[in-house]
Amino acid sequence: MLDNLLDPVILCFIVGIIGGLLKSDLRLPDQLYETLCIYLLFTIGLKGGVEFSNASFSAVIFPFSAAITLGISIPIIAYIILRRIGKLTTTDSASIAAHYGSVSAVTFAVVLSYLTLKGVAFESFVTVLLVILEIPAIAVGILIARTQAVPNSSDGGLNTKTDWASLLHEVFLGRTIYLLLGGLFVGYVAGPERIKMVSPVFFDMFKGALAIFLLEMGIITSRRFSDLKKTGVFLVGFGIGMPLISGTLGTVIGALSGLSVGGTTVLATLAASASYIAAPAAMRIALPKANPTLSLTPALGITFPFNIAFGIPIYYTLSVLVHTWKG
Amino acid sequence: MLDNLLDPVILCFIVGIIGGLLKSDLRLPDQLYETLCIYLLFTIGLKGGVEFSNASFSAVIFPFSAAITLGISIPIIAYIILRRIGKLTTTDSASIAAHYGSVSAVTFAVVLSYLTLKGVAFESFVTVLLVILEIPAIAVGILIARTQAVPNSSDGGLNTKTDWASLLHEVFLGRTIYLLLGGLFVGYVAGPERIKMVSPVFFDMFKGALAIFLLEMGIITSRRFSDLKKTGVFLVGFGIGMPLISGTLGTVIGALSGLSVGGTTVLATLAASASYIAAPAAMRIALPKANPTLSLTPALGITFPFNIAFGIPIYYTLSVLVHTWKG
Amino acid sequence: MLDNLLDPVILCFIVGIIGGLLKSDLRLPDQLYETLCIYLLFTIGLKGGVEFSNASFSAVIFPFSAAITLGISIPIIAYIILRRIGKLTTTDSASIAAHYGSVSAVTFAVVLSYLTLKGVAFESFVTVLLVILEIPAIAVGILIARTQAVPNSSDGGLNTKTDWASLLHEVFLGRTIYLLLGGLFVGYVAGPERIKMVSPVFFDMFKGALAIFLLEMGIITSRRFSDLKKTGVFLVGFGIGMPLISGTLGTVIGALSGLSVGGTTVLATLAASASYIAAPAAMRIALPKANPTLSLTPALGITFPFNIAFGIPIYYTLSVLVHTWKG
Amino acid sequence: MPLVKKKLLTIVTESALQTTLIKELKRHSVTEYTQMESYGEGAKGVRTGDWDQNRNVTIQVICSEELGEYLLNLVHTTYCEDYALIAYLSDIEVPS
Amino acid sequence: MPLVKKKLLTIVTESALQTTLIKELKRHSVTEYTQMESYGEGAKGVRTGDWDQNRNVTIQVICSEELGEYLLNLVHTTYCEDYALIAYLSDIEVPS
Amino acid sequence: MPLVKKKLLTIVTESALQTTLIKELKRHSVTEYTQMESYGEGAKGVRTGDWDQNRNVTIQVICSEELGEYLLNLVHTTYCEDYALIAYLSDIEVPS
Ligand SMILES: Nc1ncnc2c1ncn2[C@@H]1O[C@H](COP(=O)(O)O)[C@@H](O)[C@H]1O
Ligand SMILES: Nc1ncnc2c1ncn2[C@@H]1O[C@H](COP(=O)(O)O)[C@@H](O)[C@H]1O
Ligand SMILES: Nc1ncnc2c1ncn2[C@@H]1O[C@H](COP(=O)(O)O)[C@@H](O)[C@H]1O
Ligand code: NA
Ligand code: NA
Ligand code: NA
Repeated sequence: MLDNLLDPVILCFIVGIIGGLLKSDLRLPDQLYETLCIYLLFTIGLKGGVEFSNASFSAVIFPFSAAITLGISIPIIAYIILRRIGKLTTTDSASIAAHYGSVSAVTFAVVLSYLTLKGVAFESFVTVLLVILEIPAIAVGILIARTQAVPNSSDGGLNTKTDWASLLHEVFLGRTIYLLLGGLFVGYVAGPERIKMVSPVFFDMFKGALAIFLLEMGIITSRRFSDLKKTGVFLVGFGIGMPLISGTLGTVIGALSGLSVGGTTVLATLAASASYIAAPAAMRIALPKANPTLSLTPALGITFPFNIAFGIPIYYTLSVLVHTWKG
Repeated sequence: MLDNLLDPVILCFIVGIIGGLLKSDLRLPDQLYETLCIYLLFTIGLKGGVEFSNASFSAVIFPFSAAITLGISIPIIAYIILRRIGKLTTTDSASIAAHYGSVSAVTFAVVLSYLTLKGVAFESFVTVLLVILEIPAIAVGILIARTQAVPNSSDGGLNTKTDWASLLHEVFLGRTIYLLLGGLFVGYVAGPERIKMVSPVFFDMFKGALAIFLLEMGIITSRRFSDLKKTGVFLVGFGIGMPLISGTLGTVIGALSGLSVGGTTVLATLAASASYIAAPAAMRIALPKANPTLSLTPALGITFPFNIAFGIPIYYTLSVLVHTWKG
Repeated sequence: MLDNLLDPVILCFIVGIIGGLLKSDLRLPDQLYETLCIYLLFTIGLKGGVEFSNASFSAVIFPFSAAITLGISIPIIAYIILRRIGKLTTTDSASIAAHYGSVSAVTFAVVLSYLTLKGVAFESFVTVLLVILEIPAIAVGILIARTQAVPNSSDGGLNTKTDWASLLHEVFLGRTIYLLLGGLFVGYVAGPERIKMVSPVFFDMFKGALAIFLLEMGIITSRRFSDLKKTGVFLVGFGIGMPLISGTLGTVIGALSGLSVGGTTVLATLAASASYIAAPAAMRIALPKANPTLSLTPALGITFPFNIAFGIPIYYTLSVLVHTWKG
Repeated sequence: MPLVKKKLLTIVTESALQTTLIKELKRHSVTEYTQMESYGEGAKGVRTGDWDQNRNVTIQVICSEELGEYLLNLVHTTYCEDYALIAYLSDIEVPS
Repeated sequence: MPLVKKKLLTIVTESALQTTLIKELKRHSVTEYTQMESYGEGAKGVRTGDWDQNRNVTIQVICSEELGEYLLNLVHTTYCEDYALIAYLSDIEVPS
Repeated sequence: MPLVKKKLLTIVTESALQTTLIKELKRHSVTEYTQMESYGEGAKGVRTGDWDQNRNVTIQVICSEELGEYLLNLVHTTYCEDYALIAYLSDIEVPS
């Protein structure tokens, strides 16, 4: 498990975190951050699309249903924990729940690279699982806030003026989903032969680009640490406990849906990961009264580094165990 | 011909266009656009320079004259069509004519990649044709406006205060030409052996960088579509008709000048392409009264996607035909 | 020696300089400059770290002491020349001395590439020499200004309010040193096997990225030329004479410390190079009364291009000579 | 050329609100505005501008005094509680 | 320290005019100015700032009242018809 | 909604001073400010913004008249001699 920490990609993340903690003036240009973001999302889609070209559509129904089930149940579980145990407001609970139900594409990239390095195979359609899991949680979070909010109370955090049409547009046509779907489309239509012309950029460079991105993520993550005081002990615990719960749930449901050990690890990691790009943007518009610090700090400052460094090996071990029990 | 549309580079362009049409918030950082622009121009020059190192200077006189002939005649033909049939003002006609006489380096990159994929050879000096065709049309456009403008009329669009010296400086030392010439110089002087050290960046990555650039070009192109109402039906037709005219002219003159099938296709594509970087910048300063929407919208919104998707295969087919006739 | 000028990397630098002199509007996006800067520093560190993994610690004591000796003696020599011969103020002399004692990472990258191309081996720990040489000169420069400044005179350039703590933080945790150290750490811990996953970005692309960076450096350098009038003839001479002095000193001390011909060339080049990133930033804060034009113009406008084009081959020749004498 | 007095409305807010705010302005028939990237610090925390969730945008609108005061009030009451936002008016003169 | 009243001239225009405009200002002996990247919307269309042909630049000059009014008038009459451009003056105080 | 008069302090300075100046402002209990990248030309030369040593930053602080004048004076006397810097005050109105 410690071996994972020797991966250059993880080491770059650590260098970024230390740089942030030591208040080094190291700072990546904002447009480099955006460029890497676009590149990583599109490339993840592209790779998924190329591999998808050989997938049998009948084999995907159970795993896809598993993903939807997770996307709906995780935010509900998270909401209950946040509301009952954490005593947070309806709106904050709903917003945080949406973050933890949705996914982190970078965590996804890291788990794929982890499995590839270990030589563990996974299904060709895992990228589609990423796309499927990205969205429902955000809708569920908003629905929770809408149904649970006490009318006319100051906690009534839902922006009732926001029409669903524009919110759906925001989510489905937001950068994250559009780049993933666009990449899937290009990869699927072009196929493995034609994609070779662009493989130096989209395949060979992927790992290195991920390393630079994680250096930057390390800096951004460590800046969140100072906000941990504001979020309190409960949310710090939640940031580690919740991924363990949803990771376990993902492992079980993934294995039941017929996914291989590799595919199960991917689904579990997706379930355990928390969104820090798509969900924050959507919540800011749909639930403006939710305090963004309370959701972004645990998602980015706790859960993200936890998953990268320790979570992924844990979900892999769990996945091996569950598959052994299953027979 | 449909096969061309399956090229990942073209697929990326389509993804960009659709994203723009669906109003996805996908948007590439402006400095990434600029970076790719600089990279592509310099790399086109570099490749041309490396290959040029083996070219016999005597073989280039006719093709070079062909390029200059096209650079002068196409804007004149375009001007007559725009003025007589389109009934546009002198200034607008001259400005649009300059755009269509000049060239698009991205279209050039796509035709080279098309031919390479098809295994069709082309002359080593085609990049020089690109440089030669870039400039005369802009000068011709300004000359037309100056000679045709009715003095003291409100149509007198020429900025008489602009001295030619600073305009020539602007064009010859503008980014586009300078990067192409700089690349040619570096490639030619360094030669194929020394250039190998930088080939991972300048050669292997070219196709992938072009794909990302076309994704962005798709978004930019689709934004032009909403301006098509303002430009009217005539200019939409012109945006498809004009490249077909100049593409045919380029094929005939190219074949007569002794270029191979590949070289003829490149020259025809250059002739058919319209400038959307160098020409707009020069026209804005030299012909300020010309409405930039009337030139940029057809050049970028119609002619560019038409050439990328359909024009190039057409010019190739034409070129094969003409060479068969020629014997 | 002329052969060095045919390296594509140097040719790109020349294209940049000419573009700047001709006032081409060629200009790289500022965030691309920053990105390349970060990439080059981190990659230099990474490569150093990977190679360092096999280095015997006992072999490094003399070379490391040689670097520290140079880092302390060069600014003192420079200060005496500037003050006595150049008749510059205490503060300006101290500031310029700090620039020439510190190093240029790009010049370091070019000398490594020069040696690799020539097939000359060098020690695995040369990147550590870069890190060691970066800092002491800056501290020495500040100390000189503090000890030499006449109290209450208008020349008293030292910002006495600046506490050393924050200045040390600025230098040690500044971007340059932090990226070099971070790269060394990642490379050393990951080791040559694991680093392979990221080698397309960090190894294959290095030369090409350096070429693009030098294109930009050429533009920036040539803009300094217009300031040469302000700095006067003495500083122009100093910009060539000083690197020859410190390069010779570096060659002798390097050879005495037991470095190979390659390692000696690297140390001599480091000694001869002048900082234009870390030192200017530190001097601006610590010695605000020092005129930045007087230090940046010779360092960037004279010494940098001189070293890149002529200095490196000279230091190599010197190094061969000294090693021949030594036996 | 005589000069006319106008108001310049300046809004500094978090990037998450950018699209919404431009739509809101357009609903009040503001079709002309200027935007700039910015970063800073305020009651709602530090926005260092280094990634998308953490940057500001500055929006400026030249308009009449009435519209300026109306928009200032509107923006302030609608968004100030929930979003990082600051807005102010200043006097300018434009050619008539 | 006493404060002196000055004018701040602000020009927002399309990037294509940037070099020309700076030259024009220098012809009128303006050697000190500040520039910022901007984007926006106006009578001459939307400039989203995502590529070079489609961005604005904001130029600011601190100057005397006379020079400010002269430059405002000059810029307005010379460029406003053909280029996307808006310009205005505001009052500022600088240390004397 | 009644409007309150405030001062807007604008400082344009070289990027090398950015961190130091923000620290200085914070020492005078300014915790709210806005920053923007800028470039330009002044008495201390041309800053084209194309690399780190050669760009400006614009810092703006909304504050009371006293604090504004105090800070303007402070910044001007402390940094103007040694650094490329210009600073000025303008009048603004904010919602109360
Ligand atoms: N007093 C102020 N002066 C200048 N800018 C401010 C001030 N207060 C807030 N801002 C800007 O407005 C943004 C949002 O403010 P806030 O809602 O107070 O967090 C901050 O990030 C700053 O960029
Ligand atoms: N009323 C306004 N308020 C703020 N900015 C404006 C206004 N009108 C125009 N602008 C800016 O000036 C640029 C050029 O304006 P225009 O010539 O009207 O297209 C626009 O792209 C805007 O950035
Ligand atoms: N009169 C002015 N108008 C507008 N901006 C100025 C003026 N003077 C100086 N600046 C800005 O302030 C920076 C520093 O000024 P200086 O110290 O005069 O070099 C310059 O780079 C400009 O961006
Ligand atoms: Na999740
Ligand atoms: Na053409
Ligand atoms: Na040195």
